[in-house]
Amino acid sequence: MAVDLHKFANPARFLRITSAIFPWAAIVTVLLLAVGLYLALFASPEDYQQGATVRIMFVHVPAAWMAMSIYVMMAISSATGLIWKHPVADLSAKAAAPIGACFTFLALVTGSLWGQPMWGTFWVWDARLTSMLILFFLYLGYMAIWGSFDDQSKAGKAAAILVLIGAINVPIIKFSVDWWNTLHQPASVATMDGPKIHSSILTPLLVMGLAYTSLFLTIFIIRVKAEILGRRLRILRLAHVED
Amino acid sequence: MNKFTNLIIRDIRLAVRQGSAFTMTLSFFVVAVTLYPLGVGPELNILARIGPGVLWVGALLSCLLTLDRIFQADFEDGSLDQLMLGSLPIELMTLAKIIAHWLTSVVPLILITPILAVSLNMPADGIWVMMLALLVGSPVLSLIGAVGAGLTVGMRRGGVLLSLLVLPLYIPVLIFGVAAVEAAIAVLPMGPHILLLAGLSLGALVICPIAAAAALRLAVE
Amino acid sequence: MSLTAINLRCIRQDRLIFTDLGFSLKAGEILWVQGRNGAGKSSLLRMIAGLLKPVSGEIQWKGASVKEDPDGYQDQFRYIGHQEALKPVLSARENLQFWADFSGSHNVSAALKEFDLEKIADSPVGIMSAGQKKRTNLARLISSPAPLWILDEPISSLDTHYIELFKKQLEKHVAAGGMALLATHQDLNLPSVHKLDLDGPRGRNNE
Amino acid sequence: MTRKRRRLYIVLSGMAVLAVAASLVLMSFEDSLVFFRSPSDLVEKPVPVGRNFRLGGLVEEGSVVKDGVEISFRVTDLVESVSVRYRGLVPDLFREGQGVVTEGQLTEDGTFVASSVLAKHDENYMPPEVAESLKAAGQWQPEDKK
Repeated sequence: MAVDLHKFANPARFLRITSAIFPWAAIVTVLLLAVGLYLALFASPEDYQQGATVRIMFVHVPAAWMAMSIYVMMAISSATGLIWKHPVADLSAKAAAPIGACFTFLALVTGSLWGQPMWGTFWVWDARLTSMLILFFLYLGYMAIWGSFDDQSKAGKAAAILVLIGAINVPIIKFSVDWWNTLHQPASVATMDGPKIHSSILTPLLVMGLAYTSLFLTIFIIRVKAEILGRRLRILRLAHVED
Repeated sequence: MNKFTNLIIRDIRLAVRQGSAFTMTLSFFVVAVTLYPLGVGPELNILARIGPGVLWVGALLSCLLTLDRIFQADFEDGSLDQLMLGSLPIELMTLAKIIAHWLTSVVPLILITPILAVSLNMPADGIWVMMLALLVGSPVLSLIGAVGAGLTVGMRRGGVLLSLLVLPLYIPVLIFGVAAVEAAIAVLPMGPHILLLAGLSLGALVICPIAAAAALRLAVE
Repeated sequence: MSLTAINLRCIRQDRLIFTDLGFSLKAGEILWVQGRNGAGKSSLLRMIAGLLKPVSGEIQWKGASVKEDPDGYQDQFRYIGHQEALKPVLSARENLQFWADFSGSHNVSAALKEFDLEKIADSPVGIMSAGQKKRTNLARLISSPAPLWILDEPISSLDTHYIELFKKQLEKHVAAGGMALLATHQDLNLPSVHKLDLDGPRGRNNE
Repeated sequence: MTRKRRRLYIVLSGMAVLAVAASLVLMSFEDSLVFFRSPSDLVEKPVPVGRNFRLGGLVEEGSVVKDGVEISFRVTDLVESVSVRYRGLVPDLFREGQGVVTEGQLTEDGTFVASSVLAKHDENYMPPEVAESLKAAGQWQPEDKK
């Protein structure tokens, strides 16, 4: 297992694989976004209670999904970084963080735009909005700790410890905030009895989810590449100074 | 075990001899809480309503002020290196320092709470639950704080970063701590909230020293 | 009893400090680590003390890797770093007593006597001079004895009189079968000294 | 005690503490955390006048009366009900049959004076015609959900 992972840890190999994937990921993203937005904004029917405002959901909900799953992905990749001393693992968590923060921000903004017509105010201290806000703070803390170390390999380990503690805490925070103020509708898609959303609304939602995922992958590939090259550049510069 | 208690005793003795840090945190707590009536207005109903939250947030912030001292002083004078080298496992060493921090920086806050609670017009049956909730929940503040302190030890402007890292993680304690007091005031059962706080404390008791120890290993490298 | 380092490699902040560094030290020997500032003297000493993990290579104590019994190895050495590890509000005696208890030994009064600290033992460390602090720190070597001494600049801020005193302690330790790893700028003219020059062929300049 | 054994004890006691922590959390669920009281709770265990608490339930059908900025309605859990007075804007989703959580205190005459009203909206998303047909088929009663 460890050996297999290390093959990908070799930056040269990693760079080659990602370069091959990149153009495809970009094309898929554009297509999915186009289809998803068309379905979401024009083709889908209005909601029986919420009217046209429900369309905000197609931008909002997948962004919230991404915000959560990117954090989980960062935690997993940080854990592999700590256990298998994987050179790319820390860097990929670092590369994913700002993208995750952006999705969280998007979810917050669209959530409050949705809140205006639905709840009568731009911001309510509703459980899910609040836990999104806290998630946003966790992302900020993660990025801040990377910026606070001169030594990049130390920064990687410190950030990994932080993201793992955060990952243990996220469910607790989520749960506590839910109890604190439950105003937001309960989970609709991932429930035991199957989705509670009508298929005409569910389809564009899922398409948008896929579009976001591939958008994430595309940006992520660019960022990881930039991180690896930046690290190399730094080492070359150091060697240059010492000559 | 002897080394463990010795380390706790040393840290308490240092805090007592330095004294000033001790009284400063307490004064901060008192001043911070007194600011609320000035900002919100002296209306007793409103104060009683926000009292539990004000006291918890005040305790949180006062605790935050002292967090960076958990490891920073030992890091600066080289004691941390020696503590890492002792035969006491590093996880237990951090736990000892966390216990000392809780005893010296957090327990005094709990002891002074009743006076502040009265000044906020909190009903009598809320006050002792407030103390109980603080007693059961506040170890989490020291424990999670120690992880943040370990990660930021040795940084020039670590204090600000420390707050950014630690405060979001304090939210569950804040919520259930306040909920316990509000439940007691509203004559609802507060037992479940206290149990939850105890659960959080015990969970943090196991996980946080491990994470803080990992952070310290990084710091001395 | 022996300490062996094999192919140690040290990288700090993406910068190679030294590589393929090795030495071997037996009972009754001293290793004098030399090198310019930044050559990695302190890093090497911290690596031997286990505070810094080598990127590659191995440290062996009595022929077995220290990774096999890290706790057991920790009882075998005392590390004296740049900083004094003393608390200003505690007296010299209280400071030493704490560290002695922490490493499970009790020779505090003997140690105070050896380093000529008895008169000032009960005043707070905060009001002591740099040299007095250094001596208090060095007294830990006697109050908590261990076969291997790892000493990073032990004589900085000591005057000639106390340098002699320290040398005597070091010689006594070595004569009794102890070992020492010593990083100083100054040559102490000690007996049975091996030299390790970090500016030499193992250093980064030849990479 | 050898070092290995001591480490083992530390690990075991750590796991034991975690287990206790988990069981405490589960126990508190068993006792069901209460964040708001239902009208039935209120009858069972009265709250003194002037104490602040949260009252939750459904807005009783036909009970909403708007009078300028003041709105009064009854909150019910289908067994007991309490009349509530509130001054201020209510959210769009506030309607009869919907779940609400109100925060405030009881007055002498047994009315609950709310300082805030939060509406809960349900988790169903569907086009209006689907909702209509479901209603027509009798498969869907909004009152059942909260």
